[in-house]
Amino acid sequence: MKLDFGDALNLALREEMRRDPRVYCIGEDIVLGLPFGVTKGLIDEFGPDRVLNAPISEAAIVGSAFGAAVTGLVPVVDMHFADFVTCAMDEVANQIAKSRYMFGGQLDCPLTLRMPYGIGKSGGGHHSNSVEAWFVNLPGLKVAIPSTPADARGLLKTAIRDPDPVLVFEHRALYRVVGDVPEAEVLVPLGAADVKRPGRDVTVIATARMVHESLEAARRLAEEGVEVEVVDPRSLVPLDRETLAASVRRTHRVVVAEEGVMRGSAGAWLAWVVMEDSFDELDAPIARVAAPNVPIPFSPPLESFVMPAADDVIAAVRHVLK
Amino acid sequence: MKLDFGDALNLALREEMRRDPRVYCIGEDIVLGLPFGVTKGLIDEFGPDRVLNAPISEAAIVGSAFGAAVTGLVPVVDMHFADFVTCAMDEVANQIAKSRYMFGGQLDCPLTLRMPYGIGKSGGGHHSNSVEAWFVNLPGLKVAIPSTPADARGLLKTAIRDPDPVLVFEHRALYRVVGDVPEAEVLVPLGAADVKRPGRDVTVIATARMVHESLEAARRLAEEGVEVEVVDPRSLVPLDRETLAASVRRTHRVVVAEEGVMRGSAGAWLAWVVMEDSFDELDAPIARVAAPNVPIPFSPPLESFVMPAADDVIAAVRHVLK
Amino acid sequence: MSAPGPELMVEMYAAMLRVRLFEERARELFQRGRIPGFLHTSVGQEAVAVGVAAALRTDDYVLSTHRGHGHLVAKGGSLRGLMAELYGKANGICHGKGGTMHIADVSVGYLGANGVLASGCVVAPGVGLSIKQRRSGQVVVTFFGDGAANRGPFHEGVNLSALWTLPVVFVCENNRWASSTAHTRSTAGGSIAARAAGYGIPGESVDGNDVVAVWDAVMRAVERARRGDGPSLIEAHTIRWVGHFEGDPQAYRGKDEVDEGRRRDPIARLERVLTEHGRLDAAHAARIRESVVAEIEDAVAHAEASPLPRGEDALNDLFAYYPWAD
Amino acid sequence: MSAPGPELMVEMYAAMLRVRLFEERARELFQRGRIPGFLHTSVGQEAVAVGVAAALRTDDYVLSTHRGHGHLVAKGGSLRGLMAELYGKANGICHGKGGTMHIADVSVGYLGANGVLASGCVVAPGVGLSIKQRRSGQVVVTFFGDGAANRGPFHEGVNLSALWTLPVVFVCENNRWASSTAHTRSTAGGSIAARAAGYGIPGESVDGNDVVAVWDAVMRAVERARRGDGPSLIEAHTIRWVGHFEGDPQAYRGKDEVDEGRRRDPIARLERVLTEHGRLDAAHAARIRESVVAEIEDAVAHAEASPLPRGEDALNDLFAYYPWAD
Ligand SMILES: Cc1ncc(C[n+]2csc(CCOP(=O)(O)OP(=O)(O)O)c2C)c(N)n1
Ligand SMILES: Cc1ncc(C[n+]2csc(CCOP(=O)(O)OP(=O)(O)O)c2C)c(N)n1
Ligand SMILES: [Mg+2]
Ligand SMILES: [Mg+2]
Repeated sequence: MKLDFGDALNLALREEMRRDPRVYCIGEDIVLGLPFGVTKGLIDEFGPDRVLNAPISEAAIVGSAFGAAVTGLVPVVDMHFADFVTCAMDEVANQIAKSRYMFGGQLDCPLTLRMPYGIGKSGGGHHSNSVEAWFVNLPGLKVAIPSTPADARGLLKTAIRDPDPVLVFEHRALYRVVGDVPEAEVLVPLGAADVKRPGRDVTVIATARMVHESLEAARRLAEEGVEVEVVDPRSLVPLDRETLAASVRRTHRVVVAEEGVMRGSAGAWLAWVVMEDSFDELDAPIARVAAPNVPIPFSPPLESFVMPAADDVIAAVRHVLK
Repeated sequence: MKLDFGDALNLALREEMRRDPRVYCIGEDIVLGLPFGVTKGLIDEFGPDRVLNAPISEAAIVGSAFGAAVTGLVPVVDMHFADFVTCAMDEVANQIAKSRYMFGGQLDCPLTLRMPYGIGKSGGGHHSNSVEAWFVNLPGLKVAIPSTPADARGLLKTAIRDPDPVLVFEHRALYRVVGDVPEAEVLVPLGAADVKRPGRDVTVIATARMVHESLEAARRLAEEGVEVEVVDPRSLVPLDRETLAASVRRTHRVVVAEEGVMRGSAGAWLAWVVMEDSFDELDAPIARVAAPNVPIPFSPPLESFVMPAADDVIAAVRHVLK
Repeated sequence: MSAPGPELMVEMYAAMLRVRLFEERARELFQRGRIPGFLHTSVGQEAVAVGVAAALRTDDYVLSTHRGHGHLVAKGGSLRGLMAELYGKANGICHGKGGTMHIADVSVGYLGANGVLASGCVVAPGVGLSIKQRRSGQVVVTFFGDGAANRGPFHEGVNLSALWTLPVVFVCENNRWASSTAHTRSTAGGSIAARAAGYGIPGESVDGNDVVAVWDAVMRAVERARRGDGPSLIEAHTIRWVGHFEGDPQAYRGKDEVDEGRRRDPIARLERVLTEHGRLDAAHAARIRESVVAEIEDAVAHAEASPLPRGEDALNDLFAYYPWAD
Repeated sequence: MSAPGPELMVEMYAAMLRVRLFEERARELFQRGRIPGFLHTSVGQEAVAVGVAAALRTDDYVLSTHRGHGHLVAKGGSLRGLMAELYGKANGICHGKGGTMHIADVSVGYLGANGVLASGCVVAPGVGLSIKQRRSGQVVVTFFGDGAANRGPFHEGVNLSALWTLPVVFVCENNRWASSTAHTRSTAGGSIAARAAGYGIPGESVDGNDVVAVWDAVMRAVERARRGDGPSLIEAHTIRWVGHFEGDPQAYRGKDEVDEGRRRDPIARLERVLTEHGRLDAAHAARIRESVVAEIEDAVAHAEASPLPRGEDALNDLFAYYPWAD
């Protein structure tokens, strides 16, 4: 069936809430499905005990989800905008990520944190950031980052069933992107990269919105006879290093494309992984596509300047082919 | 003169507080100089208006420092333990880092955040973390990370005089390390790496405590005739890429050594920088020394297992020489 | 309760009109696609912004919110700079980098709108500390909504300000809603003003649709702050006439609330009072409106005529000093 | 005020002694270098831990602090597991990964000490929510210090618990100091209990050196919580006899405070009451002490005899499920 990314997430929530009565959703304004429609209508099917509008108290929203997760419930937290995880950073970094380990494995923490993120529509400096790199650097968390409706549904379902905390980064610009979603309840495992387009010349490792920009770049480059392979890791933790390495063994040239800033980002980490696993396979230095090292500005020309796009991927591909 | 790292920082604070009446220190228990003695005795010289014990309110400590910095004061915040920056993450990530930019340059923010960090003495999961990678990924912040008493004093002085926010990562295990400190008030600029030991065979890029472990490794390797060059970036933002690249041009082999975890760390970023600037100079893949991807455990054998040390540097050097 | 002089009341009338018409115009421009981003306006809530600003000096500070145009207009900020910023123009007050939710105009003490709710509550004590150390006699007002009041920074900021008797005024604009969440569903105990008692500071609940009442409460809080007696908390009850953001279908509330808001229109109310007391007649009111409209149209024309920034301008303004680009 | 039965009082006496002697022994072992890390003990404050735990069922939950050994011992946690953990041994309750500040014993509902102050305040409402959804009739107590009460999570957690009438009891252990910072220098208004009113919940101040008073206040709060009437806040005033951490020179306070603490020793006090009422005689008291000492020495012997973890055990326990090591 055809569904958009947001509706696919909505379907995943419904399916998991039907399957497991311990699953509940919590966040700000989620009863009406704000801000992106993902939780829309859940209240009608599951009622106010399982679809909870919380006060503007991010620390309590996330902290309470931790408390619930370790005592028998399965919370799915809507962060509203990923930027606001800064208001619950101790809860994520010190409580959720570390407790299982520090307590010697006494507690499972089946918690999902939905992180709507990304540049778009002049959201400005407080509503546009890519913060996934911080959580890649935080042992104890799993990090998913889907690019298609089918992956979004399948990864969110897996995240909810996972006994460990999983952050799901949902790019805001993808919510209304439509794609094929299987009728069956297909789970997408964490740690399974997906080759979104095969190609023999260059591997582009891309996440979320940049998968689509990279596919667009690949289409355009194909017209010139350059065959780009687009590989979507789909989760950053765990990371399917083998699929990445296998692609590099075919192409010997790599571009890493993300929306975060250049410096210290998840893409820098991915580039390192390629280096570590495939140094001897590389025929050229890796190129990276990322935003420049500034906050995300408001005005449309500024915003589009910092927002990486297909053109940037094309330029990077040409660069590694030189 | 000989001073330990903590006393060198104390001296820097005194000098800057004498020089500029707008400078004040704020933090928890800093009047008595807790927890590491850095602010000890300041109260006697500068009094309670300039050495402020705050309640346990990290968001208000850091947030208020921002408010003071943009209206005429020059705060030096003691984070107590860098781990607790999670309790003030919005203040650092969204207010301090972004305001100058978002406001089109209307406000300077001369704020220094002192970040005591690092593994040691069984501090356990909530008092031992290396969080510098998050801030390297946050445009709008400068990040210093000294390894010697002289650098600590010189960088802290520079940080305080800088019109922009600077985080200074002070490794807990270094506070009682003694070194030469110039009599004169020497400033160490941000963005100036320092070759702590010259060598022709391998470049080890190391930060903070790992500089000392790398020097120890270099001493031991020298006995076998392997000459290691130890380069200390001293600040991660700005980063002195040229000094790093120059060293690689001499040695053609690189190890990056840090205390943070492997995944998504500042060291991963440094490794990428070397790749980008010096790919063609490299005769071997870069090796990295870092902690494994777990929180920092309590028990001494577990703690030493995760804590990178000279032996790990030696192994990495041997690896890149193979 | 003290009363403002007649001139001040007329000024407040004009200021409320300036806020109202500026935001109505901005809404229209937004709907026509001239203004990008999200737009949160304060239509109906003008008495709070104006009552506060009228009690302040130009060099007093304001920390604002995501719904901050009114605070800035009332504080005397440049309409040209503000409108050009809403348009995302290069000569906007923030060079187009901030936009509606991150505007500052430091020249009038407006230290910034904020996209993160309640963040100003912890910034305010630092501004207060700076005022105190500099002995400048200024005060700082921090605005926040009824929803934002439930975030931790409220607690930390009020406690610190009270502890150190800092010249801070906490102004909660309680417009009954945090986006789609009713005040009653977010605030245990129901009263934000009542929370002041726990910190040993005055907490006052005022009719936020009565500009004189707001002005009076803020005047007392400001005097207290300038005297060195520390912070106060004011909860101003008001009603927003429009959606949470421009385009909000407002499925969460009925029309009756907006009707109530319109019946209690703060501008019409002050106009009545002034007219009854012979301080304003139709001709004078018309002149005021005319001049306000002219100011706004000038700002719109300026914004329309202004150039957009070039893409690469995105790289400026990050640091005051940076040795090189890495 | 209700009174506990004589058996319970004797049990509380024994429990306080267990906490006291356990921690005194731990201090000694720490000073002798047997226990690594920082050590925060609650010597002198035992009536709070024990008064709370005595009002709880085994399946009720506790969220603790950096100063949490007493809470765990009082809740019935395994002394062997705890002592072995303090030693960092492989068979410590957390396999040596947690240590003093991050111990949990889920089997008795003890959901964890915490190295980050006040964090439990926001975790508690989630535990309460889980209890409510599961209709299990449990309650959750979250402990925090007078210093921690000034962090944002206090505000967010109390508000949410009150709003959703969750079965949570907030217990502030006010021992007058947050490390070197006096309660009076950190808490505007002076009373933490008084802050409850702002959330519309009961706030009570009790003598934290009187185990019966603590027990009574907590009993009422727990009954209220189990009835479904929501949270309460209890501020228990007590005195720590020892340094903030082991080795603290305590330059910030005089000896008189510790003397006051010793005069008001909660254990001696209950012993007097029990003796006066003929519920305890010297022989009985000696038997109790003997058996407590035996338990503790058993735990010490167990810890001493236990193996340290192997370094590579550091890689276990991170995830319940992980497909591979990357
Ligand atoms: C920390 C944070 N959480 C959530 C949001 C998203 N958000 C923006 S406005 C809003 C409602 C705010 O309500 P209130 O504080 O009452 O102010 P009002 O909009 O009514 O003026 C929400 C939830 C945000 N901007 N910041
Ligand atoms: C968020 C946070 N800030 C600071 C610290 C450092 N610290 C540990 S204990 C302590 C004092 C705590 O005082 P209080 O809450 O009164 O508890 P007490 O130690 O008196 O039991 C401080 C500042 C911390 N652990 N966590
Ligand atoms: Mg509101
Ligand atoms: Mg205390």
